[in-house]
Amino acid sequence: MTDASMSDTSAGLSATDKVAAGLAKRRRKQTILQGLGLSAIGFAILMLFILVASLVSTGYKAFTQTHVTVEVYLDPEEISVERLPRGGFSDVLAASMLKIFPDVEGRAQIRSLTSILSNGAQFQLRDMVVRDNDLIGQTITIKVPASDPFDQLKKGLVDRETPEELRRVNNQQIAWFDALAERGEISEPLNWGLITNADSRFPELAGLKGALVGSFWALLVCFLIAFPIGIGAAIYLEEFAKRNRVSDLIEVNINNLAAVPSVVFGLLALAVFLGWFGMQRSAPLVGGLTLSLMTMPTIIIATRAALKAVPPSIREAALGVGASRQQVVFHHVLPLAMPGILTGTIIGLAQALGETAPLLLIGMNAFITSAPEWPTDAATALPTQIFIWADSPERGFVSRTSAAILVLLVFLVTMNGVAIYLRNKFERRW
Amino acid sequence: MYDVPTNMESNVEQQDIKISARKVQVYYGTNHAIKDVDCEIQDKTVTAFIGPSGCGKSTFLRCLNRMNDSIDICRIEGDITIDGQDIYDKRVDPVQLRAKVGMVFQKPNPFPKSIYDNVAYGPRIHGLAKNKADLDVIVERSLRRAAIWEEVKDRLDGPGTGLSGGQQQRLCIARAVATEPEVLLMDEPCSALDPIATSQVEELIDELRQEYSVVIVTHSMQQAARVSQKTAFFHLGHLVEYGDTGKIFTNPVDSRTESYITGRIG
Amino acid sequence: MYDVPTNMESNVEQQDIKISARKVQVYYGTNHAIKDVDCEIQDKTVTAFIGPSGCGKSTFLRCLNRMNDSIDICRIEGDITIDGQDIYDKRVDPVQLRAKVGMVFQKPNPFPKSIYDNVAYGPRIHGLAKNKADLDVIVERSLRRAAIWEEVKDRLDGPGTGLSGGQQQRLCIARAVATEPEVLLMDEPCSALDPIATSQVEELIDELRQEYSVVIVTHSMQQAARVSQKTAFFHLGHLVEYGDTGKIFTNPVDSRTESYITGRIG
Amino acid sequence: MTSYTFLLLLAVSIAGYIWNRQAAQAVRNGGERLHSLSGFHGFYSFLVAFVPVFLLLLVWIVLQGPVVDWMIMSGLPDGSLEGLSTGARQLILAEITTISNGTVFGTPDPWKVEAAERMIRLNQSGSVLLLCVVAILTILLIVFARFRVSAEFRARHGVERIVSGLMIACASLAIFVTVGIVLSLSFETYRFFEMVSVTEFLFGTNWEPQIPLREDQVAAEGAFGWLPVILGTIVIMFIALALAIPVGLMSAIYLNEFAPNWFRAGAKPILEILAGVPTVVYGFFAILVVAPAIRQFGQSIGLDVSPNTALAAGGVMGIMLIPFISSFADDALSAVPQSLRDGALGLGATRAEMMTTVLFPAAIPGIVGGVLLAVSRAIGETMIVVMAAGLIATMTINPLDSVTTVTVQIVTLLIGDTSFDNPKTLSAFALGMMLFIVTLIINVFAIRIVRKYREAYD
Amino acid sequence: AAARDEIRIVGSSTVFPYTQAVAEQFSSVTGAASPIVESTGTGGGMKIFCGGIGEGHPDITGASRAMKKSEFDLCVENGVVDITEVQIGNDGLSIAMSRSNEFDWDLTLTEVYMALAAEVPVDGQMVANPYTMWNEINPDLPEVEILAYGPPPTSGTRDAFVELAMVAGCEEIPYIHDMGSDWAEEHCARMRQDGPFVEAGENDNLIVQRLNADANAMGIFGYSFLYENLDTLKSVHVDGVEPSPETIATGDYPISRPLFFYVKNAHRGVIPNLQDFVEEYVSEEAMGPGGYLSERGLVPLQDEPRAMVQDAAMDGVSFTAE
Ligand SMILES: Nc1ncnc2c1ncn2[C@@H]1O[C@H](COP(=O)(O)OP(=O)(O)OP(=O)(O)O)[C@@H](O)[C@H]1O
Ligand SMILES: Nc1ncnc2c1ncn2[C@@H]1O[C@H](COP(=O)(O)OP(=O)(O)OP(=O)(O)O)[C@@H](O)[C@H]1O
Ligand SMILES: [Mg+2]
Ligand SMILES: [Mg+2]
Ligand SMILES: O=P([O-])([O-])[O-]
Repeated sequence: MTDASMSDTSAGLSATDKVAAGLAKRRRKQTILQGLGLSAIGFAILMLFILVASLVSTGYKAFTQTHVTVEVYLDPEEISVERLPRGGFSDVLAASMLKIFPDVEGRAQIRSLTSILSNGAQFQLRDMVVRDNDLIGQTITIKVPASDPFDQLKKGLVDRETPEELRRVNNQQIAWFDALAERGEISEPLNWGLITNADSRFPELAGLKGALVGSFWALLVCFLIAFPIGIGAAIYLEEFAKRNRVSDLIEVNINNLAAVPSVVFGLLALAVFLGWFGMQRSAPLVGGLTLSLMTMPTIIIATRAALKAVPPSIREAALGVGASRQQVVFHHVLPLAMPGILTGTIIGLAQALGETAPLLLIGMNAFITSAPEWPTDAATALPTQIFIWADSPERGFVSRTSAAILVLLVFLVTMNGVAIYLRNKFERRW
Repeated sequence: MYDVPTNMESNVEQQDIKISARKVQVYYGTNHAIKDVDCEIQDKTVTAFIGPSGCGKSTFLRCLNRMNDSIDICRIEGDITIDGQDIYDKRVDPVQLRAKVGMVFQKPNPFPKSIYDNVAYGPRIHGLAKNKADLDVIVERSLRRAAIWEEVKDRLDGPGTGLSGGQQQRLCIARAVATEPEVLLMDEPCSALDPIATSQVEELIDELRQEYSVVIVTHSMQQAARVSQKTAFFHLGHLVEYGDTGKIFTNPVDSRTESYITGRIG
Repeated sequence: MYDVPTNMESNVEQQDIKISARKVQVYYGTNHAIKDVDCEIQDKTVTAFIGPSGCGKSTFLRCLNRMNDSIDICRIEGDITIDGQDIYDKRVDPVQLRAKVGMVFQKPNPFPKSIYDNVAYGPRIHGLAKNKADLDVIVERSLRRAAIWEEVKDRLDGPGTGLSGGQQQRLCIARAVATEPEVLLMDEPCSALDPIATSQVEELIDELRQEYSVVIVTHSMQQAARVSQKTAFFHLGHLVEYGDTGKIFTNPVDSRTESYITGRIG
Repeated sequence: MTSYTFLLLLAVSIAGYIWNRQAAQAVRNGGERLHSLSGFHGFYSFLVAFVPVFLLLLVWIVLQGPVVDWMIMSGLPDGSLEGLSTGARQLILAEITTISNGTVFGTPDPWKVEAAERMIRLNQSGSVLLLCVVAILTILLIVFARFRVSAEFRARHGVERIVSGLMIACASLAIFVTVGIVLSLSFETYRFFEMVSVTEFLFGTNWEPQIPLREDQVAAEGAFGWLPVILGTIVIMFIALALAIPVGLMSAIYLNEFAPNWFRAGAKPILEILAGVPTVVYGFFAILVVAPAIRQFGQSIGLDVSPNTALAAGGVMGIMLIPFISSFADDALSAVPQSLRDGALGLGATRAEMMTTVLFPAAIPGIVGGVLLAVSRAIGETMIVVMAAGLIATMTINPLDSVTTVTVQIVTLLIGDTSFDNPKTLSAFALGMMLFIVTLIINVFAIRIVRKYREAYD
Repeated sequence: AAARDEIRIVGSSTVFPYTQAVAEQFSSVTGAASPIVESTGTGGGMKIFCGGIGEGHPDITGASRAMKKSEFDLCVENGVVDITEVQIGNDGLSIAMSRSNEFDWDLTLTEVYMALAAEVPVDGQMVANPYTMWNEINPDLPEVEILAYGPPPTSGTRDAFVELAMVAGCEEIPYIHDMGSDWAEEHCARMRQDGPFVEAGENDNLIVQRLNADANAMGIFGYSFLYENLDTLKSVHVDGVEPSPETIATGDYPISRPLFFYVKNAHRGVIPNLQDFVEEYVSEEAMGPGGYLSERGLVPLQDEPRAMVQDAAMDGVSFTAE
């Protein structure tokens, strides 16, 4: 009864009324979808924000470095042109510290005084003298990095309340340091060394130059190999290969390569590049080759998906005016697929930039105090450098690790910037 | 029944055979779309394909320049020769074939490029222009022939996809004639055109006929009667009747043909 | 000049005004495509838009259900009201508007889904069918009304994109009528159809007119004369003349209208 | 020297391009109709010269060192190598090389100095020879190409054939890599299965590779049942995907349809940063931020949560994978033709309905690509789990427990104390191999399913 | 082939920081190409080191335990016959906790064993370790859960811990003692797998940070890490002895081990600067008391053995495994 009457009334409703009746619900659904979407993005961005914020909060301190200004008399007795580059530079530095604190005596005391200056100070001085021999015999004022514990002290990372024996700096040293600060000899300029120095055991000297150059070379190699080969393979598979067992096999293969753990690529590189071809361990060239093996499946899969999305009518149009299949692909399909390809490239290279595991196996986690010049020189990469620093006991590396990650992210953003610009240019709806 | 222009009869002189199809069968998967079609298309002649929607006109047309190659599920049997050469022969380069046999598609499909580039594309890849000036000339002439020059001359670098439906259709015609094919296949080229534009395109067809062979699919009997010298009537995948236009429209042999042109079957 | 059916005059009685447009301007970027158009479209009436290709028919049509919203560079000024309500008002939900004002596009655009799902799409999202059986009924009826049932009834779950051009067009008509809109905008719905199919669609239009309002863009004067009660003639973005179809075709006021329908301007 | 050679090759090839192009143009200006564009004639010359000579250059560079070394060693005075092990021979070679580079320690034997001088000469003449060979060959090839210029010559076919060949080579590279991986795994895997039975490995539920590394090391018997390890991998993969797929898809949908343009232009690259954050950093994030938070939360509601939860590792991995899904899906959605959007909107679909019922299915092939990549990454991701997941294998699907993954085991077994004659190290290879096979099977099924699904749509 | 002009060093992660310091000092002072130091773990280093002689193989490997017979055999097999062993000092394995933990921890080795072993004797029977709380082992200990982060089975540190703490602690139990030391080695070496012992990977800093987050957790790592983090961490005394440079040097602290590096003598005079590098490593400024290595937590050798080591290192005395 009721059923019948119900259906009667609803049958009496016009379509417009039915639409209107359902509309509130549908609008709600849309709002929900929109809300979900926004919260999904919000979540993802929030996570990134938390990551970056936590990095910044620990890392920002590494962007400055405490320096000590000292007046040095380059005593010709200690330093002579003949004995360069060796010579008593540390003694000269000690002497100038002693001039400020004349009442310090005894070997141990003097050592604990000079430990305010970084171990690199003597080499900085030496390099100046080597560059200009005439400095010998003069008194010069130089600004040298303070050693890590004092850098920490200046930045307030050392709690002066902790019992003395638990601190790396004792009360006497703090007193000296404060005295220096009062004389205005302590400054905290921007830490360019973080980018211009190579790695070092001493946090105050350690920099990312080697890792930056290493990552640059590795990624360049990776890009030069993975991008053309990936696109070539994808075009072949998507546009030219006949659908048969062989192409299926290749397809499955490529998808499978994407799932191969990155360590296994490291193993492969170890066996092939280092073993067979006898390439150098730790070389960015090898790193780049290894990373390109990892990146290639990503680019291939992305490219294929993008090619697939180009509507067939465009292909027909081009074929119809007598373009060859390669011309169709290179003139029409590829440009339209470019946004997708670039997305794959961006993500693939981003991954390659952040990848650690395979580099560990080919020795790109080495400690090297000079930056590489060529892709065949031994080097580290940014993620392995981060890995090494994160594992270093010295306190100064805690903030430097975060800073290094931030530098890597900046590197990543710059690198992606170009690709994203291109992608936006290529993107259009048709 | 239809006004067949009187000057036409005189045109129906025996021309060389340009395209000849023997026992052509086309299957889309299991759907048998073209059944046993034999047909000879003459040079310097306009041939019209008519028939109800879905009877296989487009399909057969697309066989003539191997456009069906790009549809995975499509399978073709039988022989089609152009100038005596089997176009499905392995040695035939479909690219060259398509340069020779141009096509205007049923649904206008401009490239997502500028209007200029749309037209210039064919001449560029075929090296028809020596330099930019040459190319400009070709583009302008093609657009004029397709009766769209006036409308687009100020926006040649605007996107081809930003045109109205009829403009897109004419752009595609311009694109096809720009490469000067020997045979031009036109799949309902005037479906989105107003009467004036239609008559301009018909003029173009008539002009092309002086040198080339034109095949046109149309739903308008008037149009078929106006422009074509030969007419082929398709029905349910069969080529029911093929002959001089005048004869088909005035005195069809097959009863189905008659029913169709008098508007009784669809 | 054209045969205007005699029974038509009697139909031109004053109906309620369904859509009313005031001083509508449309710009594509800097291109001023619609200029100052005033127009009132009556309920339970078929209105034909005619005019040369590129004159702005499709553009104006798309204004009526806000389809131009989805073109970034398109800007619209002026007022359009449907049933007295301004459709560009912020409070108007374009979804409801479009459910009420259905559309058949100039280029057939079936979804890459099965034929059945193409037609069932609208009823499904609007909740017009209670159950599967209901839906089956709606789908069949819509396909029948669009005169394509016989051709596709055996392949309802085949892809809609695998149809011939004319079949796709009819599928899109079926898809549009399945949601039973109050106003149906049809942009050259018969451009790819043979005469029989065309007359079937015209019958459908006539049937729809009993309850709804239909706007049809066409290039065929004959068709306009056959199916419409009101005709609007567009030229270069202007609405040149609007009035009873009989009057426009027999006794146009504007000289441009006359030139167009006699085939002198394009 | 080699870089000069390369530059020479490049320069000559480019010259060949120009030469041929001009020749073709001349033919054309002579009134003949060319089969191929003059650009193709030029490009043909370039490819014909560059590709083979470049390959030769590569091979030469790889081989020159060993050949010179061999010549030096075989040219040493009789008896100087007698009774020496290969290592010692290598060392002598190294010493000679060092001397030839100008570093001399003490007073080396005169025959070593002599050999060093010979080495310098050989290397120099090798480089000169290479330069000559490259120059002559390249020139010959471009002359050959030049002679082929004629109106009928199908230069486009030539070019396309070469390009095709190059593309096929690119595609088959994937096969070579696979073969390489299988080869580099299979030998050790075989040895592993000689020591541990296949059934124990496949069906054992206990993974404890604590056995002695050397005969003289103190440790205990090990167990090699991989089930808990693969189970752990699967658990973590599901957790990661359960986070990444919905978040990624929702983000893509929002970005593609609802977000204003400026927002999309900004948010998409920002999300992509997530893919590039070093996995080590995610590892820290998981351990130091996420895991304690989960543990605290769990304990506050009375749950027993281990310090290394699968949830933390998987969740953080999911964050990393978000851009894989979001960016790929966004691109795929953008690629759907406008006419389909119009079609749906014209029927009165809400934008949400258009998205979910038309665009989304039409974009499925592209989206699946992204999801497949994400799945693959989730299985293969190493560093996050090495740091954040446990090392101890437990047979559990409780996300609050600690699990280990295949990759974790591989890394810990390989990095560190390794020796290749005991099942402990070898098990890493077996795990790698099994993972390879499992993903292979997954992929075969994935392709089948995707194909089936796709057939329904286009 | 271009000759290698930098020294290559692999080996133990424990020795790594010391080698790094020497390498840096060495290249700064002499201006020589910077040596390339990789941390591969002791065993991994041995494998690469023993791969052969020649440029493709490293010159030095660090080790946190002496080279084993099996490794030496591998070396010999590959032609690496002439090796010099250099002991650079000692390292203690510390068990550390956060300073925010109130209790003064002092454990015996047996208690360590009882807390962390897979199987323990209960009533004359080896059973799966039943203890989850410290006070179940010794009522004097606080009632907190046992939770220790330790090195993975792949590291030399784990080797050392098992040998020096677990097995030793095990053997002190009368029941085990009676079974003989072979039996003990076989049965006492397994760490428990049921939760209280967490294998924490190779990154010791991570363990430090986790200890700071959880006051009741213990961490097992090299003394140098404790030394750098003394302001937040404190050591657990073992058998009443606190780890410090003195107690480690004298051997009073029971869990301490020697650190070594091994030089390939065939490479001296071939690889540039190798000899000078070794000289720098064993110089007083480096490994002597108050040398820069001791500042990083290395426990220097007593004077007499140190002098012997220095001479042996410079002269390249050949080493043969026992
Ligand atoms: N998306 C667009 N972008 C830019 N300009 C456009 C766009 N769509 C149409 N136009 C221009 O607006 C004008 C009107 O186009 P419209 O599509 O309304 O014409 P029409 O009357 O439908 O013509 P036809 O009969 O050829 O379909 C034309 O000049 C056209 O080029
Ligand atoms: N891609 C395709 N896949 C499957 N079937 C197809 C495909 N294209 C066409 N068909 C079918 O083949 C038959 C012939 O189609 P064709 O396109 O040749 O018709 P037509 O004569 O051009 O019709 P119209 O005048 O409507 O364009 C039709 O039944 C159609 O449904
Ligand atoms: Mg057709
Ligand atoms: Mg239009
Ligand atoms: O790296 P290890 O010293 O633990 O072997």
